Amino acid sequence: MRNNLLKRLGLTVFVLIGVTLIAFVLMRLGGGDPAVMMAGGMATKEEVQDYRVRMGLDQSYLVQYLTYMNGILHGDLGYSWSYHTSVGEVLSVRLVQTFNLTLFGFFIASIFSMLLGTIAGIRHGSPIDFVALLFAIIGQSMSIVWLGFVLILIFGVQLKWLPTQGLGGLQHMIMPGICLGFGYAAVQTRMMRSGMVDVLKEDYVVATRARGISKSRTYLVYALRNALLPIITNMGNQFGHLLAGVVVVETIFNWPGIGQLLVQAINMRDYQLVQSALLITSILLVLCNLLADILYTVVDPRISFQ
Amino acid sequence: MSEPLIKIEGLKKYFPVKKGMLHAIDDFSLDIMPMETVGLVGESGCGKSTVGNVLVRLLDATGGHVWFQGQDVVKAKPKELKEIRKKMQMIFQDPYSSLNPRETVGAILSAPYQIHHLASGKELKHKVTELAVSVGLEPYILEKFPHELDGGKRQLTGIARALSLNPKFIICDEPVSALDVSVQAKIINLLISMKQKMGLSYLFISHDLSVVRHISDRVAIMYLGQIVETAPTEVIFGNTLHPYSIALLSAVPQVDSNNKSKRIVLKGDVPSPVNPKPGCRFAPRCWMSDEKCKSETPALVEVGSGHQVACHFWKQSRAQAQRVLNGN
Amino acid sequence: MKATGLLEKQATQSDQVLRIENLHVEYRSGGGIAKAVNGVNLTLHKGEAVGLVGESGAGKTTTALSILNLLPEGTGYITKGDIWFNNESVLKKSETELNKMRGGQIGMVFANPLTSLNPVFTIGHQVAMVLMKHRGIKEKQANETVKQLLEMVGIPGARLNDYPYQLSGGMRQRVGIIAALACSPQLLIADEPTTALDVTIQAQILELMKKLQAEYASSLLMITHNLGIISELCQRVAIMYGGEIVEYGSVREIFTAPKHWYTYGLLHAIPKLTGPRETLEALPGLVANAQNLPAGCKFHERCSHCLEKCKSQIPPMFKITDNHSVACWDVEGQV
Amino acid sequence: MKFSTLLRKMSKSILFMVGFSLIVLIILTCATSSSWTQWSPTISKLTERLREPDWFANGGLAGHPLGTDPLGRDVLTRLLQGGWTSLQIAFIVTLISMSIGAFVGLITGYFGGVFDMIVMRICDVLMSIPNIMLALCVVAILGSSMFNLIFTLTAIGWVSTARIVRSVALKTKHQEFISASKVLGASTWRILWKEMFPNAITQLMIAASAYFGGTILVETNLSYLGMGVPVPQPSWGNMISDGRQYLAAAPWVVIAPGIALMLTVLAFNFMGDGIRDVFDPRNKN
Repeated sequence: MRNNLLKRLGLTVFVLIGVTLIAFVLMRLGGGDPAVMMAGGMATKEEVQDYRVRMGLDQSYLVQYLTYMNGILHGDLGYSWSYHTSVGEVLSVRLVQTFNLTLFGFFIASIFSMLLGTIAGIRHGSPIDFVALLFAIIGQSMSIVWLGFVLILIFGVQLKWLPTQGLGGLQHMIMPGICLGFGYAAVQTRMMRSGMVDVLKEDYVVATRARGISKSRTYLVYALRNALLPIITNMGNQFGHLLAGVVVVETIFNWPGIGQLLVQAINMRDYQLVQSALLITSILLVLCNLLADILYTVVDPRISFQ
Repeated sequence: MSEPLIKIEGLKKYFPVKKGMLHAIDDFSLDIMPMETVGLVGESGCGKSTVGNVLVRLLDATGGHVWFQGQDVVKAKPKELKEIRKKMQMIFQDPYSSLNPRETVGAILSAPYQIHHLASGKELKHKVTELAVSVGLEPYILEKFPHELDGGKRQLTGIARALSLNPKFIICDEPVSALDVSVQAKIINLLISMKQKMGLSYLFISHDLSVVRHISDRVAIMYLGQIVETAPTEVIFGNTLHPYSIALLSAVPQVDSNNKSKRIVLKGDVPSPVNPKPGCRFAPRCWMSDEKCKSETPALVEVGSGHQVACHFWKQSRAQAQRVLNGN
Repeated sequence: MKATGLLEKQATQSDQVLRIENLHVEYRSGGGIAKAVNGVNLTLHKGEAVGLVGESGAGKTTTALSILNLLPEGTGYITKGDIWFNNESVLKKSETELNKMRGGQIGMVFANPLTSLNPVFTIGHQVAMVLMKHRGIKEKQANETVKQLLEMVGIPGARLNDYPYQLSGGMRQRVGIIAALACSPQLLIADEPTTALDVTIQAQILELMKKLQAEYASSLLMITHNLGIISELCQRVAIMYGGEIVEYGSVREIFTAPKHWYTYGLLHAIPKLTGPRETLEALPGLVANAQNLPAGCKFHERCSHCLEKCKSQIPPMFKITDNHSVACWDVEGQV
Repeated sequence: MKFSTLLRKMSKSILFMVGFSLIVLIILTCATSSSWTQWSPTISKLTERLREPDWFANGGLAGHPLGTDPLGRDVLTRLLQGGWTSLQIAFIVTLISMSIGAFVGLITGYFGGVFDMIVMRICDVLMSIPNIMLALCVVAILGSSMFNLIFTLTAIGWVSTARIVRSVALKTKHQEFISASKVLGASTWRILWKEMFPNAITQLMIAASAYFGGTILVETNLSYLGMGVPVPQPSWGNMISDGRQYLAAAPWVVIAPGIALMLTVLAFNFMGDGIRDVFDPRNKN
């Protein structure tokens, strides 16, 4: 168990180094000189060169990368030239907002999908099962952008129930949260349903009932735990899709999180900000996968010994 | 006597596992004569299937030799191996997984001819039909997919595939254990008649003692990677000497309703042969083990014509067994 | 014959544990109907061990699940007949009563010990839950009993916190057995309990079952395709084919002088461990398919003694001796 | 499998039939639209801007059945031709990613070893950056063009396919029919191509139909973020995102492409669900 975890952590570090490399190389491939961007269109050649030196762009790529990595190891994510402050500062404010939104979407979607999926799985073939399947398949077919617009149109423009922009109370979170969690809920409902259907066919379910345990207890205590296993492993993966959706959803609802920041930073050619934003999201994603793995070993006793 | 068709000498196969080395086969020697059926019996995990896989080089041996018509299979190069495999085939245990679910029976049976460039076009079709009929499959089955057939027909397909290249030697790895009783008899009868018709030798791997007794000329009993006793069939079932063989035989429930015989029940489970200690591997479960058994590995000694036993106390075993049974 | 049947029923009703009457079971799915059980009659008395023999698809497991009223929901249906346990109809029991019966009065051991134990709960809990349910005791108390039970079947009591995958196949099946026997049920149903096990482990389990059945004095319904096991464990045996019992009687009589050609075929298809080696007689054709059963005797297509009558009329049970009856037109004249 | 069996199985799977016919219909309509629509998808006509849908009241295609957009272009025309763009992109991306993925998956799964390790670590890295973010960066840096879009989506897309095929290869590798093939003396190439690959086809096709739909959706997202198909060429993605400002005044501009897109993806998902019934020989009906 401990060895496994250490191995996973080692892999994680490797993956994150890979991410920094990709981010670094990507930003250097493109056209558009960040020094020119920073210095402004009116700047003279000398001023641009001055900016270039101050931003460290005159050095070789290797030195730039090593400097960047060195900074990360010391907790310094670099300096954002578009915000004129440290990347860490910009990101930490945004990260909280993204976190709020993602967790909110994740939780309502998880609870909803697990409930619906469980019921549909138990009542396999019934009308509610049909509804669940329909929801699952439509949910997977909908564009997040379009869903966002339609939500705004109905609840914001027509009914005027919910605010369509920016931060605020809980009501500000409802539409972006639903928009974010919709596709995820569809996938999880489907998995939960088929997981439940499969588990209920297992010998041990009949065996449990043959010992006199009531149907509801068998399903909800003894079968549910088994059906949850694949869901938990999938959660980590699905969280990745959720984070991907964040970029779009934050932009639609003008939610000042990391996703929106990333889009702005790319447009500004703010190298270090983009690199670090990518890195932070990857860390989030990788951590979630790790968490799902650990959770899995807790629920499934077989894993910890293998 | 003629030369053996297969000569296995000191064969070893170890697998690295977490806690060390798993000795799946250890110092395994066996000769198989032309036209002879040798039964290889043992419980799961004793290494009997590994023996089969090493013989056809699905696995590479850790040590030892396998001589097939004078050629060392263990050291054969890919080209030589391809030639050897024309004469040495295998029938698999699970008729569900031994046929590609994506191919029709016809395509499965054509493969050997295509691989060795023996036939094509009309001739191929003709040969495949002939082959199918020879094992008792109706030609219309060639159009079917494996899942459309019952277990018996699937196993017939597997047998036909093994016979396609006119081999001299076939390894049968539990060919009937997944089948229903009535189908099992059909497959066994086919294997026996094919042997006579084509002059085949079999290594018949099985855990079912009754089946092995029925089909084999000679039987080798395996425990944890080693042969503990080998003898002609009549001898081994009539005059069983190794304590494990005795226990194994007495464990089989028999239909004979008059004889509710008492049995020697072995304690505990079959241990796994990871980093085996010196001494007899059966000693921890043996009902007559001694200090000597724990320190000295018994060698396989000749105790009668063609009868070999690996036990320090083989002379006492039968009398001891009788005592245990009466005392029970 | 009917009259004697009735008399027999009244005379022995007091010590009857289980009576299956004209049981018919169908599986319906995707428009197809599989007639798994077609008119099974079977009676079990107190302390008696009866074997139920047949090849795959003969309807053995379906019969067992019907006794517990646990056929797969939405696909398995009992269409005719009834099952009486302690002279109460199992089919008319409420779910609460059924749950009391299952595990409390009838225990069941399943074929595959790996799949029939829940992989994510400890073995201790899976035995204890039976005790908690039927004895109404707390887990702590139950665990003490579980420890004793484990020790009884040769597993150290401390292993009650182990998970199924940590045990060997033989140990898992012992757990399955004590879970079934924990509440001293009157009837134990064992569905191929040793099929997945090695010969020497099978011997251990068989000895254990013999011992426990004697100790608990429960009746045993032993389902298997292995005639040797029946011969060792049971007094009476029912041979099933195509969802029907084709021959029924004492083990000794049926195995020495089988009257149904299917039983004869089965006995001659198995190689023996002793005696001369004879050529095996393979039964022609395939096991009857429950989705497409032949008319008349279900076995007639594979039978070497098939009469005209066999093709259209289902043979009734002919009584040969007090201890032996058979459903075959071929013996009609001999009775 | 015989063609007639295939047809019979197809016609028996309702899911597959619904999905498949819908896809054929959509593809045919979109592909031929340039020859029979009355308006130009790209030329703007400001006098006609933001006309409400007149649903065929004004002489069918001569009017604006689905209204006009902020630049006065006919929404229906743009919808059909934009659809063709989106479908083409999705098709090319899916085809290339599936081919690469299948090849890589088979090789890594069968041989294992160092190559497998390296490729799987690359997959790990690529999968630990949310794919839209990665695509966003790449397109932003390379500049937004059709080619760059396709390149980017392919570069990310092969990963999931490779994993699926690899897991099939790992599963079949130890099955007895592979051993049987080896014992018969089959070459590695034959084992990979004739024994293993056919067993991955069903999975591959399911993955392909899911990925086809997924690609259309990602294109929408990228378009919205300004990195999709460059204007004025219409695509469903940029049609939806362009309608953002006129959401209240002219909802049809957004709703029409959204529904078209949903129907298409839905059709692919239906087909994906039905594929198992049709292409798996184990399925009898």
